[in-house]
Parts: sequence; C-alpha cells; structure tokens
Amino acid sequence: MTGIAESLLTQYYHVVFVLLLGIGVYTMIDAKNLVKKIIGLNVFQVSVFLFLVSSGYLEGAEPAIVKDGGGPYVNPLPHVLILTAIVVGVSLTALALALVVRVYQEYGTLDEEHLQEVMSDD
Amino acid sequence: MIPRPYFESPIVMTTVRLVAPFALTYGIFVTLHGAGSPGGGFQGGVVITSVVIMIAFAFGVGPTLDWTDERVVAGLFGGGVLAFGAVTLITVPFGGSLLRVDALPIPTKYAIEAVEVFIGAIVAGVVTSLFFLLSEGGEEE
Amino acid sequence: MTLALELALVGFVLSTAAATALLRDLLASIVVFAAFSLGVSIIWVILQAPDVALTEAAVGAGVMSVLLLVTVAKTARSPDDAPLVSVNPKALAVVLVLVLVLVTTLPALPPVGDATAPALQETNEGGTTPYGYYIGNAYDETGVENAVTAVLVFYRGFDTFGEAVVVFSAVVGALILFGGGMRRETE
Amino acid sequence: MTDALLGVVIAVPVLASVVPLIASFWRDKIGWYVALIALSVNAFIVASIVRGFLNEGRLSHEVGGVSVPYGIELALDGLSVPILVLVALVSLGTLVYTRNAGPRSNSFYSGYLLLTAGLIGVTVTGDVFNLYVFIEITGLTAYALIASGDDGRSAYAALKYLIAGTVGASLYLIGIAYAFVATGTLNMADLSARLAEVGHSDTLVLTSFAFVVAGLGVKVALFPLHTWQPDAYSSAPYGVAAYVSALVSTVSAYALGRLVLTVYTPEFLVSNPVVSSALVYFGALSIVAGSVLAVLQTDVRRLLAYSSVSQFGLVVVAFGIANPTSVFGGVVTLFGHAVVKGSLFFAAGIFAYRLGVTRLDEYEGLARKMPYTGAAFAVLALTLVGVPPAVGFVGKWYVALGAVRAGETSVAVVIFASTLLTLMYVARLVDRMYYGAAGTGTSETAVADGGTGGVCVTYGMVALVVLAAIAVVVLGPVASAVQETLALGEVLGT
Repeated sequence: MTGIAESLLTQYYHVVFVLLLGIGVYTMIDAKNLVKKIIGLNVFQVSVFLFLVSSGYLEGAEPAIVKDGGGPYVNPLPHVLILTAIVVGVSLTALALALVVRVYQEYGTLDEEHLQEVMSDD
Repeated sequence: MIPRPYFESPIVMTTVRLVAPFALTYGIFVTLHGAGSPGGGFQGGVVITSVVIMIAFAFGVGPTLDWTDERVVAGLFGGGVLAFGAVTLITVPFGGSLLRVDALPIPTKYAIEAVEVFIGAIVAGVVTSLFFLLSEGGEEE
Repeated sequence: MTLALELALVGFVLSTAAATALLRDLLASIVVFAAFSLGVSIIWVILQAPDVALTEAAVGAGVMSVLLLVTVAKTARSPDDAPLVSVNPKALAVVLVLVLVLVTTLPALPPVGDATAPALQETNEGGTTPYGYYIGNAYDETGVENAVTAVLVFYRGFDTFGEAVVVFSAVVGALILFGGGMRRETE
Repeated sequence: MTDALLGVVIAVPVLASVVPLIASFWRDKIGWYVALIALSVNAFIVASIVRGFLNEGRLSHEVGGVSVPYGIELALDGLSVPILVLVALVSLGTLVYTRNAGPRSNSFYSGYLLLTAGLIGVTVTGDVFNLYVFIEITGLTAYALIASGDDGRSAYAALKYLIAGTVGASLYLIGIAYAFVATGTLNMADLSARLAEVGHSDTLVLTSFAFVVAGLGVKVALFPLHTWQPDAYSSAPYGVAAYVSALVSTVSAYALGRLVLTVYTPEFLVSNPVVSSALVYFGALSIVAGSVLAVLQTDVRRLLAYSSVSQFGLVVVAFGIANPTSVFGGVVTLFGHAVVKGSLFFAAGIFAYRLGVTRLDEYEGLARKMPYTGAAFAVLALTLVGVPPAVGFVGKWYVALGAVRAGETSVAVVIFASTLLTLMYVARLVDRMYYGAAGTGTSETAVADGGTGGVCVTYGMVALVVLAAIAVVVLGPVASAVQETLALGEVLGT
C-alpha cells in the first residue's frame, strides 16, 4: 500500500490518466444522450494521450527542436504518436456526429432509451 | 426542425472581414513552418478552415455554402491524397523504398515541407466539407 | 513551473471532465468540453509537447467544438429540468473496479520525468534506441530542426500517410451517409 | 523490389479511392468500375508478392529506407500470407455481388477501397502503432459502410459499433503505451526482444498484454465483448454484411494472433501459465456462448453473426495454445470462416432479394424454390459445422490436434461439444429448407426490412455462391497441403 501511496505523489500525471479514463468510461456508460456518449469517448481518449505523452517527458528537458549543443530533449516519439491519434480521434468523432444526425433525422430523438422504444415499435 | 440559429450582426460581419485575411495567412504560415518550429500541415489546415467557419458564423451557413465551390474543396483533399500517395509511390523507382523522400532529387527538407502542404490541403478540405455536411447534410430529403 | 500551478491546472482539467459527465444540458456540456480541451493543451505545454498542444487547441478545442455545436443545432438539446444528472451507481461501480485495477499497476510505472525510464534511454541492449536515434540524427539526415516534424513526415511517414487516409475516410463516410457525391443535387 | 510491393498494395486502393469522389462531379455510378480495376491490379500485385514469399521466405520492407526499429517495417510471413490472399480474393468476389445488389454510389466504392486498404495495412504492418492506425482506418470505413443501408436502424447500429470499436482500439493503444513505457520501442520484432529482456512476468508487460487482448477482443467480437456485432451485421446491406463479416473481424483476429504469437511470443505464454490458460478459456467461452446464442436466434443474419462469435473463439483458442499445429488450425479456420460466412451472407441476401425471406421459419421449403442457391447454402452451413472434407473440418482438426499435443484435452472436448451445438442450428436450418412445407411465397416483411426492393438477382450472384460452396470443399485437402509452405514453426520461433 505504501508503494501505491508513494506513486500517487510522484506520478500525479498517471493518476490523472486513471481518473480521466474513469470519467470517460463513466460518461459512456451513464449518458443516455448519444452526443454525450461521444463526448465521454473523447475524454476517454484524451486520458490515453496523457499517459503516452507523460511517458516521453524528461524533467528539465526542452522540446526536441534539435540544435547544436542543445539538450537534453524530451522524447519526440510519443508526441508524434499522439498527433496522429488526435487526428484519428477527431475523424472518428466527425463520423460519429454524422451518424447522430442521421439517427435524429430518422427517429427524432437522441435519447438511447427512447430510441430503443421507437425501434422495437417498427 | 428547429430554426437555424443565425442572427445578422454587422459587428460580427465586420470583425470577420477584418480578421479573415490574417487568419488565412497565419494558417499558411503554420503549415509551412513545421520544420523549424512547432506546427505543420494538420494544425495549419485547421486554422485555414477556421476562416471558412468564421465566415459561415457571420454570414450564415447557406450563403457561405453557395459562395464556396465544392470542386475547390474536393480538389483540395482529393488532390492532397493523390499527391501524398504519389510521393509515397514515386520514391520506389528512385530509392527502392516507399516514401523515401531523401532519395528524391530535391533537398529532403523541401520534400518534407511539400508533404506538410499536402497534409494541410487534405485537412483544410476535409474539415470544411465535414462542417458543411454536418450543418446541411440530408436536409433536402 | 511551480507545483501549485500544475496542481491547479490538473484540478481544472479533472473538474471540467467531471462536469461534462454531470451537466444535463448538452450545450453546457460542449462548452465545458472546450474548456477541458484548452486545459489539456496547457498540460501538453507543461509536458514540453508544443506540437501536441497546438494540435489539441486547434483540433480538440476548435474543430471538435464546432462540429459538436453544429450537430446540436441540427438536432436537439436535452430538456433541462435539472441542471445536473444524478449519479448512476452501476456505472460508478464498473468505473471504480477499472480504476482500482489500473491503480495497482501505477507502482510499476517509472515516475513521470524520471531520467532512468526505459523510454528515455538513448541506448539499450539492442543498440541505439529510437529516442537516441531521433535526437542524434534527425537534423543531419533531414535538415529539419523540429524532431517531431522529422519523425512525423520522414521516419514514421507511413503513419502520417495512414493518418491522412483516416481524415479522408471521415469525409468519405459522411458522404456515404448523406448520399450522393460532392456535387449537391439541389441546384 | 518485391518487398516494396507490400506498400504499393496499400497505396493503390487509396489512390483509386479518390477517383470516384472527384469523378462524381461529372458521372455517377463509375465507382464500381474504378474499384474493379484497382482491386484487379491489387490481385496481380498480391500474386507477385506471394511468388516472392515462396521464393525468398519472409519479406520485409523498411518504409522510407529507415532502418528497423527507427522507421516502420512492412513484413509478410507464413502467418500473414493466407490473410493477404484472402483479402485480395474476397474484395474482388464481393464486387461481383454488389454490382447489382448495391449500394452503388460513387462514395460507397471510395469507402470500399479505403476499407480494403485498411485491411491490407493491418495484415502487412510490422509496427504496433502503425497497426493502430490501420485498425482505425478499417474501423472508420466499416462503420460508414454499415450505415450505408437506407434505414436509420443501420445508422444506429453503426454508431454503437463505432463507440465499441473506438473503445477497443483505445484499449489496444493503452496496451501499446504500457509496452512503450517498458521498452521505448514500437517495431514488433524489436519490441518482442525488449519485452523478453524486461521479463515476461513484469507488471508492465502483463498489463500491456491484458489491454491488447481486451482491445482486440472487442474488435474481433469475442464473448462478452461482442454486443455490437449482431446488430451491425443484421442491419447492413447484404453485400456489406458479407464483406465486413468475412474480413473485418478476421484481420482483427489475425492482429491478435500476430501480437500474441510474435510480439509477446509463445515463451511469454509458457512462463505465465495463468495468462495462457485465461486466454484459452476466454476463447473457449466464446465458442460455447456463441453457439448457444446462435441456437436461440430466429433471424438468419443474427444466427450467422453469433456463429461468428463462436468461430473466432476457436481461433483464439488456437492462438492461445500457440504451437505450430494449433496455429495452423487457427489460420485455416480464419480463412475458411471468412469464405463461408461471406458466402452465407451472399446467399441470405439472394433469398431476401428474390423471395423476401429473412427469418428462420420463412426458410421452409426454400431449397425447392431456389435449388442452386439452396444447395450452396446447405453445403456452406455444413462446412461451418466441420463436416469433412471441407475447410471447416480441417481447421477444427488441427486446432484439436494441437490442443491434444499441448496436453489440453479439455479444449478438444469443448471443440467437440460446440460442433454438436453448431450442428443443432445448422441442421434446423437445412432441415427446414429441404423438408419443410413450401412457404406462402413472398412475405410482407420484404420491403419493410430495407434494401430488398428493386434488386434483381443475377446469375453472377448465384454463380458466386455456388462457386464458393465448391471452393470450401476443395479448400479442405488443399489447406493440409500448404502447411509446410507457411513455415509457422519459424514464425513462432520454435
């Protein structure tokens, strides 16, 4: 238990990762509104980004704009991965929202429970 | 269908008229300056799109859509994907592997800048289209 | 960067995230989500990731919020009879289990920013690590100072090609959904 | 030069996908022709890649000329060759079907080409993060294609699939992040070596494994992570359901095998017996639960969907046992299941388009009305059970053989039990089709169910299904013959 308590202090970004992940998952399970679920999905994804970016962070280092005699630098690799992941995430969100608009046009509601009722009536 | 939330506001319209050229310039700047400083095609493309979105908020989505030529927008992302794909393939005869931009007969830095520009075109075209598709999509049906 | 400031920022990010979950009004949720994204982009600055910060601000706070707003304008806001939704115990239980499992792995992780972390070594048993290689060679091999750009376009250019394809796929997907090609049929 | 083709085969469909979109300013309905040309070209490229593999063994291409592990590697070995061939064949076969069955819009075929590019990318990449990118391309386009049905139901199913799929991909990314924290590298071969150095019983390595398996498990639709899948398959247009059911979960299962077998390696499973039995039980649970749920269905498409849950369970069991025999069985099952399930959806579509039948009880006497498609459907369904000599039997046989060799006799029992369950729902179906009283003709649900109106069933569509039925029977003996060629022992490092 002391190990866990100690890591809470020295690694609060990891703790934030875990908490954000929890909030994102909670929103996805709990929210009845489809748009809200998508927001939860985004919070969940941000938590993963935070985990990866913090893995490349080096105390006292600068961003990897490499010049002669500079340094030390943080690891640029996780940054590249997250740049890609952010863009992938927004593309998914855009498609998800397009689907939401489509569902709304068809059924006139975005509430999950209401949707299930309407669909079982078909 | 709820009414479109658009109110004509001369202040907003004038502000957008003033800010738009600067935002566009900044977007192009960010796209081109990924090599030496933070930034690049993705961020630049988004900033460029923000000009279109600003105009849409100020003057209404409908008029902006009429004013936009879909061919230009489709040309931006279609051309961007084709150009990026072409760079991926053209390097095979030069250097024996895909995307080997250092084998091209131009400095590597310029090749990287060119790829950033293609990415910027894709992002600007796609985000603009997505904005229009989401705000107008399927409305005519 | 002082610790107090960092902790305040972290607190801001966590509370805005929680607020997106608990606010009943969709529009309010979206506005808070934009604030959350801005907070996160400042965290990226603190973690020395300016490229990620710029992208988060432009894409996360900018594009995402605009697309969300446009969607809400086209569909419907939730009825706002109560400002906050009540806590769902079942969802909370699931989340607590998940969080506890993850917390048990925390002691095994190297502290954030620790110079002995495996991901921050320039060499290992296999020779130079990717980190060491990019820091040492990116400028010489590409002429690009920003190692993030060098890795993005050159060393891992194929990821970026895939990323461009993802973006393109999103618009293709929206076109499939809303029918027809790029040409609007109403004119 | 052959190795560079591994990238060309991804780039060709991507480039081609732009053409229908741009062309839609001038002409509609040329997407199909563009897709036909691009995928035919791709089939030729795949043929020469396979020739290269037969001559030189494992192929590897360093994209950008950047050496491993600093850049991205594309690779092809005995595990991925069958999947690559499968994607090339099924992508062309489905085109024959959608020619008339649709959807026919230009943008649909852009999406179709992009999905194919994503599937090929997942198959040939040798980098764990690049795999994530291709998984997302595959997912994004699959969601859009599922939603291409006319009704709102398909959009809602696609949205649920999108949320589940994105959570799955993000869990996979967390797994990769844990592995990255432990090693600092992303290339599969390098990562495998570094993970071994860190120690296979290290907390970070174990956590990373758990997240990777859970994430890909969602994508594969293993029980109990399968909930998105039946809705998605049953609300999509038949051509899309066939393509997605044949390939999307298949390449995800392949990716799971790739990670478990070549990144974490069989040694990891040996040194963590608890983990390895957990993986095998996970698969076994899916086998049984999928079969039981399939028995309970009244809609043919949902029945086919749940049967996939069961079949992919078998594949995971095969990968969990992790000896060359069982893995070969897993690969054969993947290949066979894809052809069988895709063709069953084709056949179900033909029944729906021609007669308007979609439910089990409506299949009464179907074989008398449509003898060719009916016979093909019966053969394909029996292949699913594992009736020799068809490909389904060969797959199950090798998995069971591998299990017995590894001393996991209980697994062999589970496989046998699930065969009986599969027989139950297949026999019920085939019995209705051949011995049931002929139904009352076109049912009224035909039009209401969406997409059924106005599609004319062509000889090409029927021929495709009949051809597939013949192929799965012939494939059985052929599969056993290629076991040596794939050199899976080499892939597993044993």
